[in-house]
Amino acid sequence: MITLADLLTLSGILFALAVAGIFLNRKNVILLLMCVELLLLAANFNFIAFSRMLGDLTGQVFVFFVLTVAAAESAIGLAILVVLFRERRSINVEDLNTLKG
Amino acid sequence: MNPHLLIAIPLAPLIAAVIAGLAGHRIGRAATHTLTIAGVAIACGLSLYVLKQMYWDGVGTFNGPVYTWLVSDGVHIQVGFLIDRLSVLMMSVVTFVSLCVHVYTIGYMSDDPGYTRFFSYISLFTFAMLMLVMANNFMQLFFGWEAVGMVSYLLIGFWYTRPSAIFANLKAFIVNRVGDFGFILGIAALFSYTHSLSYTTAFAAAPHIAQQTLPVFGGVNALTLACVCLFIGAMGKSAQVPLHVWLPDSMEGPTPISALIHAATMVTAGIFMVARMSPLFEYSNAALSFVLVIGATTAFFMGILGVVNNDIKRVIAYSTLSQLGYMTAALGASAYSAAIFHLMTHAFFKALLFLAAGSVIIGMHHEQDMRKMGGLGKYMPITALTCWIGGLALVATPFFSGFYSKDAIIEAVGLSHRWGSTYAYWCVLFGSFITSLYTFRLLFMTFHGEERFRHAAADRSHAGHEEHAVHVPHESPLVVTLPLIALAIPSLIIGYLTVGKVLYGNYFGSAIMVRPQNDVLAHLAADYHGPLRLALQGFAGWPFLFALAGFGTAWLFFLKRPALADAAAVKFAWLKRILDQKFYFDWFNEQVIARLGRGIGTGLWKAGDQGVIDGALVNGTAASVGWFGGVVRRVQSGYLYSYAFWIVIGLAALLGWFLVHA
Amino acid sequence: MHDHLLSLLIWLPIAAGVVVLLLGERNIAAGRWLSLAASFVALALCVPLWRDFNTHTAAYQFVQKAAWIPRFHAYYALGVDGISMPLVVLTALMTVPVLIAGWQVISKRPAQYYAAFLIMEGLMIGVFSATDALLFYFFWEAMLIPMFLIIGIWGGPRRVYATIKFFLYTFLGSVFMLAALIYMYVKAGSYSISAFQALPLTLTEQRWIFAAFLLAFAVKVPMWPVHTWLPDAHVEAPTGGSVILAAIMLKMGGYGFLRFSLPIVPDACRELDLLVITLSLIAVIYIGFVAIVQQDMKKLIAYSSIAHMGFVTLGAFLVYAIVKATASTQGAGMGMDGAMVQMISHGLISGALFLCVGVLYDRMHTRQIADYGGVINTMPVFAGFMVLFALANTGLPGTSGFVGEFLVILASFKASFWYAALAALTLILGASYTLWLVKRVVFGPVANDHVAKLNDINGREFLILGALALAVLLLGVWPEPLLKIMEPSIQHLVTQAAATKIPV
Amino acid sequence: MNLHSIAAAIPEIYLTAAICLVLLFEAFVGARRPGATGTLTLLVLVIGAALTVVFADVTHRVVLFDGSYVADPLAFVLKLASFLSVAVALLYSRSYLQGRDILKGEYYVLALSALLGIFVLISANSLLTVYLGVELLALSVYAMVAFDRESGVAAEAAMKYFVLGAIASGMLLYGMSIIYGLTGTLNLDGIAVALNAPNNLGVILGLTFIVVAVSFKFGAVPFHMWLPDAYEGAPTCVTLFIGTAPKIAYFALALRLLTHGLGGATVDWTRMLTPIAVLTLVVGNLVAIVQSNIKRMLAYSTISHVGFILLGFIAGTASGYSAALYYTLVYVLMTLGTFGVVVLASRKGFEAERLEDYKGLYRRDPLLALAMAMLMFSTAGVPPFVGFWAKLRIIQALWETSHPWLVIIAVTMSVVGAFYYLRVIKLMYFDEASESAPETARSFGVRFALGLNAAAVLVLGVLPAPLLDLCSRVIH
Repeated sequence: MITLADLLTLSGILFALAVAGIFLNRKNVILLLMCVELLLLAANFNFIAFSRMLGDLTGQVFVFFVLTVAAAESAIGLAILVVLFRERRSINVEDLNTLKG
Repeated sequence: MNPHLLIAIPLAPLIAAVIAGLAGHRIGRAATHTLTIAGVAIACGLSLYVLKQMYWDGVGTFNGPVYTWLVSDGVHIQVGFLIDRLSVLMMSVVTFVSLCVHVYTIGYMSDDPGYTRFFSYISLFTFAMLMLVMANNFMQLFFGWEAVGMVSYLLIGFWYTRPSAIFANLKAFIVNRVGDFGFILGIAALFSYTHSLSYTTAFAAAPHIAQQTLPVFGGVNALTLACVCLFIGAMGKSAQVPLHVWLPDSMEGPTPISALIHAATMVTAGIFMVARMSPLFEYSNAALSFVLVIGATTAFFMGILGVVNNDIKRVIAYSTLSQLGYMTAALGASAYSAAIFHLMTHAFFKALLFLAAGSVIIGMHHEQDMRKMGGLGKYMPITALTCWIGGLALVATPFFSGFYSKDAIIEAVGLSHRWGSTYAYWCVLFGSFITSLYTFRLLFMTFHGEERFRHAAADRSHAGHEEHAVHVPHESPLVVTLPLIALAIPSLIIGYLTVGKVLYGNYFGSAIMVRPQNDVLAHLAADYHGPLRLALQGFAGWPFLFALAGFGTAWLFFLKRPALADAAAVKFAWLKRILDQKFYFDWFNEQVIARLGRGIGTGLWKAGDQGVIDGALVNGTAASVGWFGGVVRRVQSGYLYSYAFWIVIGLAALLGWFLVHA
Repeated sequence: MHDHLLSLLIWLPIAAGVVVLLLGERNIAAGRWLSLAASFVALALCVPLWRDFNTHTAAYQFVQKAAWIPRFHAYYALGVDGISMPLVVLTALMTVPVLIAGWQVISKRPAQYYAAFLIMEGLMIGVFSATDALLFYFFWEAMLIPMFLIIGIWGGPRRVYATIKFFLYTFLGSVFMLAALIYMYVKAGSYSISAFQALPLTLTEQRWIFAAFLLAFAVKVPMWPVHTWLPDAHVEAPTGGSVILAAIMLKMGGYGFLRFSLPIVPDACRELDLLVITLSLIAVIYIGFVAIVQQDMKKLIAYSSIAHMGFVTLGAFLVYAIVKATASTQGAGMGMDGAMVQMISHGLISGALFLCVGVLYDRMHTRQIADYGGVINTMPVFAGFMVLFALANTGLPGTSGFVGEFLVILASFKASFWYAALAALTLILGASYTLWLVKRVVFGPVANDHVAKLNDINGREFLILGALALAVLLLGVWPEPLLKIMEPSIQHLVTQAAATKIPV
Repeated sequence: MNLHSIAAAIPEIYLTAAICLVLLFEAFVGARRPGATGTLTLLVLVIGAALTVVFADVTHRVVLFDGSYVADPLAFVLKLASFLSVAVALLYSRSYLQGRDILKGEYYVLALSALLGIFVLISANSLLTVYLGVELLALSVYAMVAFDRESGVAAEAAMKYFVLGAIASGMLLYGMSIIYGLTGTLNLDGIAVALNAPNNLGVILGLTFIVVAVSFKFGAVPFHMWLPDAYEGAPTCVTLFIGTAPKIAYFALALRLLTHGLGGATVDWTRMLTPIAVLTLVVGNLVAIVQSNIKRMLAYSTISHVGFILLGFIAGTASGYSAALYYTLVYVLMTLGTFGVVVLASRKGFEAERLEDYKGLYRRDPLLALAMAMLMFSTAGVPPFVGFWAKLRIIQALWETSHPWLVIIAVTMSVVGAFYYLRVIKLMYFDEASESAPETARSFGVRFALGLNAAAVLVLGVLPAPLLDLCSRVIH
């Protein structure tokens, strides 16, 4: 039987993976975007788990909204990525350091 | 007594001074000196009138306010006058000498561009001095005290382009301020017990204060502390050791000033003050002992310096120091009347000596070195004669005015049983030898013997100067000699005329208070049988014999065998050096005190203000804030993953903290 | 009219300043005359203030109260008592010479210069006449802005360092006072200074509030060791700025001690009075020594100001030591009287001295003492004034400089011999640094060609210095009119300071 | 539900329609007449403000859309302020955009959609609406930062902002999911009721994620790092935009989420915010001192102000929240002015970004310098300018709740802060202009607006009562 705790643990692991991915990844910006998706996924996982446990549909409705927003977010992110690549000819995270201090 | 009349006395010279000062260059020289002389003449006339009223008409003491200076915390501080026989005597002396000096100045300063300014200053001085002696409260006393100091400052630096003059006036002011430091503390000490600044309250409280102890220096008698502090003020003003250093230098001022301020009046303010405060000092034997010892020391040691100096004015200045020492010693022996009496006679003959010296200086075309004089008596008979009168008065030749006063002082000190009186007695007694020595040295070197001014002129011509003609000295004009004569007369006779009244006739009455156990003058009075007998007795007294010895020595060394003096100087070179260095007081003040003061100032400024406060604390804080900002900004490395890392750190820290503590 | 007299005094100069600013540099002639007229009108407004002042009450007079921030019980409340009224008059008085002194001298953005000083005047009068703590603080801080600009724009070569130092120093002090004021508002429910004075506070609270006040006022006075902004600010400021700084702004610190520290936190003051007294005496002696060795005239006078202001703080805080020594408050009022008179007098004298330096600086463009010597030969009239003010600065009796020092020394002896003795050292030190300055600058033979070419003061300068000289002498010869105004308020203050506010 | 009952939501509905309108207008007209879209947008904003005043001026709390939307006096005030702020920001932006050939309609559309996001956030009463508001605002702003496609730094800034913002969104969402799980509702009223009891570990876990997300949005340390980069990298007019109106939204976010929904956990989140606020104050001020780029300096200045706003929340009382509200509004007003000056001081081919570029600004443009000086003094918190009252209100709130150490830190840091504001004034007034510095923008309307802006800072400073009163009245 899959308990709530299992689901929450899984979502926690997903969240941790996403966060770790963001600051461990020092190469590709696209990987960052993927991690961000993973992050949202972790949250979604939580919502669904709780929704099922509570027997309340609003949580699942929330997830649909999140999915939609995530799509928009990816679109924006990729658009920025394109601009960035056009200007810098690189999508290396380590090259994104002209702004600092 | 009419208070308006009293107000007129100081006001007349003040108004004259203000007009002369502000409009002098516009109204012209003649108008200026007419105006100021009129002002002082009014003051003098009125003072003498008041003196007459008080002495002959039996008018009582006047003590009343003029206006309320301020009321603070319920304390009324008023400007007011206390006119009794002591103050009126001082007023008369001050205004009379001042009048003479005013007249003398017409001649002495005739070709000085600062003519009107000078008259303004001396009139202002007269005002200040009158305020000082007429005061009935400590505030006004302090006002007059400092105001005369201020005018003295201006007058010493009258020839402001001379570096030595402006050095001397700064020195005079600061040394006087050292005295005033004590003076104001003394006033404050009395005030703290009486809550009033009026003399009468303070005098009435004296026995009470004498029983109080102040918790300083392990507990001292409050009255002793107050009196010593007040006397420190007097030491500054009346140039007692070790605050005497300014007076010789003050001779940088024009000669009339040396006569008026630095001989006759201002420097005696300290003497006057102590006499005025006799109801206080009488209750403190310790303070009087202090006064006695300081006075006697000054009288003897400063006199010695007069023997080695060659500047005619400085010799007289050292003589003044020495005579002030006599007066102070008299005060210390509770012989206040004697001190005031000597103050009066001294005012006349010392003013006379200075003015005579000034006359010599005019005659010598502003040459002050006695080594370049000699034999002047031939050319300047009036000056020489009056100067001799002054000199004889100074050495206390019987019948001369100085005799009556000085003899009384020596006797009084001898009779005193106060701690230190033995030392003081020997000082004042040997002092009369010294007095005689420097006085006759001055007279001989100036008016007699070889006409050395001719060598001086010759030297000049050898040195390549074009002028070969010798400036033969000439007698000064009438405006100069007239005051000399006017002063010579009292120098000669005033002692004879007044000794009976002032010294032994209880002239001062309640103005001076002496406790019976201290009253040395009463012993003298018992032996007094008129001035004639006193003078005749004087010929047999020790002081006269010492003076005679001084005369003889001076005659031998400076007239008969001048080479002996030079030989002695070589033989006792170490002594000569000490004396030439004036006991190293100036050296100490300049090399130690002044240097230390500047050193402390520089140290505090550079190390304290600029180093620690500004450098370390203020700019240091600013710099470390900036440095810290620079360090913190490096955390913002520009790398995305580090930003994310910090977010996670923040999250983890919060989570960790709260989950642990929840 | 009397209800709005103080408002007029505050806003008229400010309004005039704004108009001058709007007239701009192109209409500077009109701007100048307008400024002068405004400052004279403000001075004229002080006449009814002085004349109709009731000298028998310690209560605020000429009061005006209007709602300002009703929700926070902050009022536009004005009023003067015997402590603030003389300072208001001093402010109005000193602004006039400052404006005249800049007449032909300021060529860089003169309209702004005049506007800045007029606005300053209004704000400073506001500080002295506010009876609401928030309004007080409002003016207190606002005043920094024109001063910051005055030093920064018209100042000397290191003006930027000086003005930023000045601003930050004073700002640092002030913000803690603000925190204390707000704290008391939270407790008292009102910003009225009287409410603060009536507010019971525990000793701990009082200590903290005392510390905050001390920081604010000590910086302003300035007391050692937070004084180092002053020499820099003075040296770099234009003449007018130095005058206002020394004559008025320093007084705000002293005023703050009298208006806030003593009556609001008397118990903390009682406990910590030795601190203030020690710092005051350090100011007199330490700073006196530092002043002696200064090479720059303005710096010397600036240090002299610090030493003189030491008497203000000393006089103000004598009350506790006097009570301790004599078990009576008798004499405490004298110390405070002395402090007040010293403030007024120092306002006149230091202002005049800075004007004197300004006169020289305008001609020689140097403030170094070494560049001068024998000025009296070419500028005798000026030298007369300079010597007079210098002597007044040494506390010569007959000038205003004496009165305050005398009263404070008298009062301090009641507290302790040592306080009096150390304070009285100013007689020696003050004379040393001031007259040595005079000796090197004024007296002596003509030092160089520049001095030889000096012209004596013109009518404009004569007018300013003459008026100030008159005031200095008048106050020295007859200070009673001033004392009479202060007396009831000072007595009231002594009662407040000697009382305890710790709730039982 | 009839038309009347949704009147309170008119601003959002109107704005949605207006966005479509502007988009269409841009598509058909904009290409031919550059700038027309901007004018239209301003018109839209003015009409919107008018409509808001007419329809949304509610005297009491109105809850709509099944409890997920709320309209109350606070929302009304915040929306009006946002309208005004966006309008002014767009007004100032125009010449800047023109100068860089990026005067495109999309900019205005993005600004309007950001405004819509702000509105949604202001009126959010459910976790869902909060999330949607946050994302709508954030996505629009990401795009705006990257708006100048020719600029590499802008793209870098946008990318950093985007990635970090996404992490924050993820955390917000994660926290929300936990709160949802524990309370069983998304509605903030419901959450408030459910969390009234003592809180368990779960709540604190969720709360921590939310606090981090809110802190991130505000730009509080150590979640602030996106802010300086985004401010510096973005085109100045975008910096101007993101520095102003969104702060109002984030204030609303904190208020709705923390004080209302999670009001039961006030003790916990104030304790979490305390170290964050202190760090924010210290780091913001210290690092601002060492900046040489004015946009970056102002970014750190923003961070320090965020510290003050958080202090208002830390007080945890209505007085504190109203102080924070007042601070936010005042901050927006001042930031509009300061970045307005930066925008106006820049010309085609010249970014007035370095501090040295302001040397002698007084000589070149007295009005601009005067406005900047007033704004700087105000930002430093010196009376008679409005910034003083903002600080005063925060300190007052802290005293009311007995936070002496926070008071001391706050006032000390305000002194440190004063230094770098003074430096700007010093550059403008005390230093001589460098030769190369070009003329500033001379368009009358914009300058007039800037003058008004600066004047408002003074007038509201001298007569602070109305705004202070308003801020106290709308918060209970």
